[in-house]
Amino acid sequence: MEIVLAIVVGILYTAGVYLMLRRSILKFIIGLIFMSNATNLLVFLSAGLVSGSPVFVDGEKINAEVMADPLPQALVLTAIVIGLGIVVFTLALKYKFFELTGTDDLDQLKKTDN
Amino acid sequence: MKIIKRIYYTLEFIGFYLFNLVKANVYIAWDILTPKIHMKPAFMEIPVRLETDFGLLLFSNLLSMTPGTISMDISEDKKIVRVHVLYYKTDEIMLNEFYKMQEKIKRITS
Amino acid sequence: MNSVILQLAAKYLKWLFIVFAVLALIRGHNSPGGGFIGGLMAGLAIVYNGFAYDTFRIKERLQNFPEWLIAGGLFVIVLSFFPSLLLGETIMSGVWLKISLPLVGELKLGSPLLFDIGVFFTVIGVTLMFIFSLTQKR
Amino acid sequence: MITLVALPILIPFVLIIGMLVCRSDKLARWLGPVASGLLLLLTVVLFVFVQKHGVLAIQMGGWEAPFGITLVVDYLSALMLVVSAIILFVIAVYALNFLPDSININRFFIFFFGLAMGMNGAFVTGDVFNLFVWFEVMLMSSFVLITMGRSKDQLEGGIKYLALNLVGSLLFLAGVGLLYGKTGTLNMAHLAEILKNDDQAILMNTSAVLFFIAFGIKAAVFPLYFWLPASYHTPNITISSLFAGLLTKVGVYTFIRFFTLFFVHDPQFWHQILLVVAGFTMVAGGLAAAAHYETRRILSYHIISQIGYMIMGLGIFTPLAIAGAIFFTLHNMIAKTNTFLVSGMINKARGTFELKEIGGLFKESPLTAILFMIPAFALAGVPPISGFFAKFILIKAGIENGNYVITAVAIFTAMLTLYSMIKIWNEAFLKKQPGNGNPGRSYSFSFAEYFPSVLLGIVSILMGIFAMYVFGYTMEAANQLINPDLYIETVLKGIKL
Amino acid sequence: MEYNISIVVLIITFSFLLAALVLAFVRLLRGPSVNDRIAAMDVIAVIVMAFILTYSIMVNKAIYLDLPVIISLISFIGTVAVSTYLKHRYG
Amino acid sequence: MDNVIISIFLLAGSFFILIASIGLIRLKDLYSRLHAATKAPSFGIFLMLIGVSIFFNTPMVYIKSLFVIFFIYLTAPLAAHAIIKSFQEKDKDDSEKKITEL
Amino acid sequence: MQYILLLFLISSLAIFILPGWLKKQKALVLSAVQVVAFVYFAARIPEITTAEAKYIFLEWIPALGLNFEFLLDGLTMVFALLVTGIGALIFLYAKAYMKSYEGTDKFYLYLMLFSAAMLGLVLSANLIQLFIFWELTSFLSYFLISFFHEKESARKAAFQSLYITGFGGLAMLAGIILLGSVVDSYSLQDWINGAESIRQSNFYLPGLLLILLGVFTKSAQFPFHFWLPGAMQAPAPVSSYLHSATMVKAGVFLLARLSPVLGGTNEWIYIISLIGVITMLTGSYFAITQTDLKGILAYTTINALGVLVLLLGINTSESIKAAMLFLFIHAFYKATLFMVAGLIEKKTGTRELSKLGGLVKYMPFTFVIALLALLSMAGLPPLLGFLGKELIYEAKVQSPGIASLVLILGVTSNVFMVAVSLFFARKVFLGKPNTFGKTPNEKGAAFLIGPGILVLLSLVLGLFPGNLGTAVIKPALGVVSSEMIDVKLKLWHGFNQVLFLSLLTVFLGVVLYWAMLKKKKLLETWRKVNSVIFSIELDEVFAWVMNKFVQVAQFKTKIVQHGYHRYYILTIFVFTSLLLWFQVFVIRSWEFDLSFSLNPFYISGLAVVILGAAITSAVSRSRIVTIISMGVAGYGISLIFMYYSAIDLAITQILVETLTLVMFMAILQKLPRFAVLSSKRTRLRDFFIALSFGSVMTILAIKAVNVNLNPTISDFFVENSYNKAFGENVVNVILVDFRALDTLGEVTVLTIAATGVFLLLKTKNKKL
Ligand code: NA
Ligand code: NA
Repeated sequence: MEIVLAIVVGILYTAGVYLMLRRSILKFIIGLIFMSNATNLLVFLSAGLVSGSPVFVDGEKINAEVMADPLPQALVLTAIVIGLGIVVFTLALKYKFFELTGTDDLDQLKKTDN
Repeated sequence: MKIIKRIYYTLEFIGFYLFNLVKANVYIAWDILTPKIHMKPAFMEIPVRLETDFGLLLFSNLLSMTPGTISMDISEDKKIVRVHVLYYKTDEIMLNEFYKMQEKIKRITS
Repeated sequence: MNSVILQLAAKYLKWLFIVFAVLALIRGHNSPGGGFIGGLMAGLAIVYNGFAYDTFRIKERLQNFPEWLIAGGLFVIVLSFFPSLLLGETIMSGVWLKISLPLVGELKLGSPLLFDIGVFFTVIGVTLMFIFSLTQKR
Repeated sequence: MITLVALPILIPFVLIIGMLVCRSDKLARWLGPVASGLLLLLTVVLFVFVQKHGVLAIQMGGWEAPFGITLVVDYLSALMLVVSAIILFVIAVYALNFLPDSININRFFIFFFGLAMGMNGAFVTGDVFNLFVWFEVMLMSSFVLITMGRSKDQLEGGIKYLALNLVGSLLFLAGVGLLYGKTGTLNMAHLAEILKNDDQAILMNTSAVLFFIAFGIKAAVFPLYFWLPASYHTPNITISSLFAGLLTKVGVYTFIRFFTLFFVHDPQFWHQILLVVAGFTMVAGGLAAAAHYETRRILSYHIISQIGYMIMGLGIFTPLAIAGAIFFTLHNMIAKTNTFLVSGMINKARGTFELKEIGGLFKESPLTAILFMIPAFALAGVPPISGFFAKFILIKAGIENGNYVITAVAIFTAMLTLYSMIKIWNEAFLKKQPGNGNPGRSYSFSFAEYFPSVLLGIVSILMGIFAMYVFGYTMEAANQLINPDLYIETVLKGIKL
Repeated sequence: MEYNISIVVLIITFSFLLAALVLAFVRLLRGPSVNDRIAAMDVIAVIVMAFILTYSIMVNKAIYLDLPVIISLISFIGTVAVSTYLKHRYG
Repeated sequence: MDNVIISIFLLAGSFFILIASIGLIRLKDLYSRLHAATKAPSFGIFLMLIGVSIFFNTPMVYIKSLFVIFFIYLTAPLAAHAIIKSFQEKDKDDSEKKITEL
Repeated sequence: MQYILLLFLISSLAIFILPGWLKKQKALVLSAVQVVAFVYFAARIPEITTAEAKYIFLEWIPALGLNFEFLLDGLTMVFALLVTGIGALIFLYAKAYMKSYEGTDKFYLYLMLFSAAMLGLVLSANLIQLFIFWELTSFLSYFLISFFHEKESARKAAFQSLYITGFGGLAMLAGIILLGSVVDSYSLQDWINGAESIRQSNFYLPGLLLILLGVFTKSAQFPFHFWLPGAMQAPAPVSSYLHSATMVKAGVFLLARLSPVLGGTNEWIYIISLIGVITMLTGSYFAITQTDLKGILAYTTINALGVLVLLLGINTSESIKAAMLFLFIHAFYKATLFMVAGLIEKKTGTRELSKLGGLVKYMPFTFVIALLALLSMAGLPPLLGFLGKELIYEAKVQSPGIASLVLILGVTSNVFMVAVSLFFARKVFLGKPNTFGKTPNEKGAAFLIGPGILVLLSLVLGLFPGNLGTAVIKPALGVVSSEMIDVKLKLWHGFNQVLFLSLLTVFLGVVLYWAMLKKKKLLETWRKVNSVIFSIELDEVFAWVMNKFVQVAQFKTKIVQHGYHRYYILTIFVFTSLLLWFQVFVIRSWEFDLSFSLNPFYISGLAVVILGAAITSAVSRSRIVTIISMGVAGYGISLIFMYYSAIDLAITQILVETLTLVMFMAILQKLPRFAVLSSKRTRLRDFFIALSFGSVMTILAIKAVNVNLNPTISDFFVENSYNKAFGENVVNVILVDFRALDTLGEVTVLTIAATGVFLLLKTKNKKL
């Protein structure tokens, strides 16, 4: 199963990178979200997968069954929330930029380079 | 006494709601699964006879979940509900039905 | 959207959301939920409210409300460090208080919960600030 | 006492809250510098402790390593903390006079301390994922700072800055995930211990690539540096200065940390590629600096060029070379910030950063000239200011280790540096103010305006004159990095204080 | 939890849901109006809930029910948001 | 016996959800699609929740199920309403293409 | 002797704090300091001739081999006396010369510091220390040359000299480090002790070449000589100090210093002699064609430097003796002539030969002084110059191997020098007087003190050279050639081959002078021919190179920093993909379990839906479809999280996805429509780059799952979540307890993002 999910990761990365290479800033942001999702999934996946056993311990009882690895879950959760902050800021930035310049075309953004 | 009555009406309303629910869904399932689709859509405006906001909400809600109607909008003054009707018969028949619903709601919300 | 139906619903939904958000927060240590989830839910409730009225009314009444929420949340987080400091333990160590209550049973209150509460308020504030900024009339 | 280790993170955090609540500019103007001064004091105390104990570590929340998050301060961290605290302090003072009215100073300090928090966190954390979090804190603060003026240029620069850095962040996160997947741990010391004894450690290389790219973007090495020249010159000079000294150096720090502590299993590949990248970085940055006539652009490209030296030290990978890289980093943080500060003063005096429109400053304000000269000479490697020793150590290390090509490139780049510095000096200071005798907006600076630059200048000179101590510390740091046993032991087994 | 739901039932349920998902997705892709797409998205949210319910039975863990509670609460907010945007009809 | 009941509820529920999706595809205009998309999925979830409640048979599950049903029945009409309202204010003009193509 | 340096440093800074009456006489103060130093050194002459050299060691950075080591031996003495002695005179001269200029404080500061640096250089017995002082002289001379910095030519010349000497200096540093690594020390003594191993090591030749690069640039050897004429932009005191006795002699000093270590090999002899000869010729040849007073002097300086380098290259005790003596001679006459040139410029307002003439009428003393100095330069008796020339010829006669060639070239070069000297005297002082703006005079006695003393010295020492030989030259010779030979200097050597050569030189020189004077057309033609043949002036080449370099830099920068943002991103991904694919290829040995299964089918189905959503989102031209598809993919991912036991995660994902959707919608009204902006080819290319990255990430994911080097640390969390942290939801416990610090950072990110968004979007008058 991991292979299928690894492929999903690849697909998400592909979509993300492809979108990031577009000229529209909006598409760039969407690409960013895809890539962010891909990365989260990758982190989640690479520790190995266990289905159907959420990591809730039942009081002091020793748990016999194999539990999923809780650590990547916590990491990804953190990453998702951080990603939210970043995405919204990026959106706001894009919004403000568009308001000022009226362009969404990344190729128009050449003023600060030369 | 009033409370018991209220509880009774509420239970009755729930039953009514559930019945309509099942009816609505069976109807839709049937219509969708059979090759021919028997729909006769129309827009209608229903005068509101309810006083409370909660009642109004319940009514518009009920309309959407029961067979053939979806509430589209409530006028600003909360006097008219506009609905989309899927199986239109006549204004009279339909309005009657709607008033009946409103009565039931009124009994539990006023 | 400025729709009567949505506004009618918002009246009740808002509180429902908040109740559930608080539930998610306080149950979070033992079942799904926690400060983030609770905070996001509460934030979304207010967001919905804004959409229903097509304006974000709260903003007009309490201009700096989100900011106070954030600052308050962060402050609670800082507060949660003090028990461990006062007891001379490593900073951010969990300090727990067990209270036996009738009916409810044993209740465990700890600094990590305080921490989570801080997160909760911060996240609400952040969500509000986001949406208020993005939707303000320009 | 050990709580001290956590304070570089927690104090800025508290200050962020304070600044959020603080609505009075007056209070902020007072609180910002004083708090940064205290932070500096704290880092110095930490450094003294490190001198006493070698490595300090705290297990946050009392959860023993490798399970909880460990904060570690060794020589390298302590040095970085102290030097960056100096810069923070200086910028806090500088901001009082050089921040434009359009930027609210109490808001500025929110992000300023956010940056401080993220950076300090990155320096002290001993946990890979935690490092990611601090990077994000730092990055987010810098995003806001760079766009604070809300001008078109700033927003454009901000978008580029943000876009490329976010790619870096995501690759970083992916690297952390893969690392955890393969080793089952996040603690750096634990990672080092696992990989030390594992003959399969070579499998880490793919994760290392991701870190390499991520840090490469942060540190602005070739060919990943594009965001820097596109953005560093856009914000207010206070903010540019803040970035110039600090941001890329955090990338360098993590480079050094990761590639000495646990990515040490494939030296042939990594050291080669580090050297190649270092060489291209030096030359590309140096050439571009030569091509420009706007002070901030020159200085921005110059940052890149100098990053190359730091990476070169890591690539040579002898204790001396790493000491050189660290020395270079410390020196560069101070001197580079100072050049930006002075260029801000030039701008204040003349209203422009364009060299072609400036002149006559030597005559008009000799003190400003000296203030520029010190960091410029430091960067150009004029003895006995700090930069000479940094370059000397690196060249010595390069030659003694037989890395002739990179050494030659380094020497060539030194000439490029000299060229850029002389260009600014010639144009802004020596030549007559262009235009028919119009001296522009003449401006005499107050003590408070001079102070930041003076302080940094003194630090640069002291770093040169007392190079024996600085070198001693960096050598100590390098030895700790090359033989990380003490680090590992302290983190995993704790220390008694 | 002495019940043991036949795997066949679960598979059929899953198949129904998957088919529903695909169909809804097709509508989402085809439009033609944005409103159709939103409607499809709304249905997809319900399908997700249904998935979770079925799955909770399959693995016999009631804890999964927390998810539908939250999805049911918030999924429509997206719908309202998108609709609001459409109403403004900005290009 | 309970097994069978649960199974029936599950199947029926997912069936109604499938109906909704088929309706989305088959029906010709937005209004009729919305009729399908509002009523059937909610009902499907309703049925499935009954099955789930019986299956787990704990108070907590009952409470949660009730909440889910309550929420869905509260929000589904709102969503439908929002969609329709926004559709109508566009004067039934399918201007998606006009909006997005350049 | 380190205290002398300290004294210099303090006195140079003290200028700024002197009380008013003393400040007026700052030049005298500094001159006095120089005298003190001179006396200090002179008093130690007996010590160096009799006892061991005086050596002081101060620890600095021993780990780097960098310590302060001062050494006062015979060689140092020669230079120390020159630096301080001439220094004293220069400051006297400067007092008069600089009177009319602004910013003299700065000037004296630079000059005194320079003097200190030069002294430090010659006193250094540690090569890195030496290098430090070496660089300091370069930089200080930069400031001195650019003293009139508002003139572009001055800035240009200063930059040129700094750039060339700086470059040489760095090369030299590399050479020092390279050779230092052989004996693991930079201490001169260690180098001398380990001379044999240095000469035998593989690093010898590269090290030598690198050091020579430093020497040649500093001492203005061909082809780096061109910075020196340019440097004449400096005020006259600077030229007479730096370019006669000090700065340019640093290279010669280093050659002499290192001669015991590196000298005597064939490489040494041939390379250095060759460069020396060429430089010598270049200098004398171009000296003739100059029309500017200081230009002439600059080229004659180049000639002298060539001679010195040549002599040290020949590396016999005779040649070294000649070199040591010539150091003095040249310093004396050249400092004099520079001072005179400065005086003339000052008094007449020009340095052009054609505008000068007949000055003897107005400036008789100056004429006498200049004439004597010129005679010394021409090598005529009874001046010290004659002695020098004789010794040089002697050395050349005895030079191994290439004697005849060197001799011929040497004579040729000296012929030019004789002619130039005579020409100089004739054109400036004799002939009919030109009309000047103001009548020249000799007011300001201080002008003449310096040159007068030097010329007097030249004359006295020429007549009675014995003491100079035994007291100063002999110890120096002992240091350089490490054999103590007696140095007996006398004016009269008797009739021999050398005397014949001298006579021949003088004769030819006079002939040449006559030709230049009388056949004006000849001179004109010569200058023309020169300007055709040598149309490539090296300083123009330098300027051209720098110019081209900037152009190339600009071109390259435009190519690399082109501004097309997405190509930056593209570069990053291509680079990353390449590295990753390479690593995957290299480390393909990991074992992995490729059990491909589509079970459970609903997850596979989900994968398909996510795929569809991703594709739709990527290619759709409708913004809303793109965004909604993104949301669908997000929901799908949340289901995956849910399926694999991450409930909190799934919930968070859904909440965040919804919130993101809402945020998008909130601003979508103000965002532009999509348009097809890139061509099909571009899109295809981008797709393949994306695919390459995506697929390599897939491989990495599979690899991470299959490789397990260590049991995971997570068991700890599961075990202790309830027992120690009192929570059943392990993920939440990790977030708020085990790894609460992460959460702290995360909350900070959110806070900053929110505040930032607010600030970014706030309307103008709103204050937060
Ligand atoms: Na794994
Ligand atoms: Na693994």
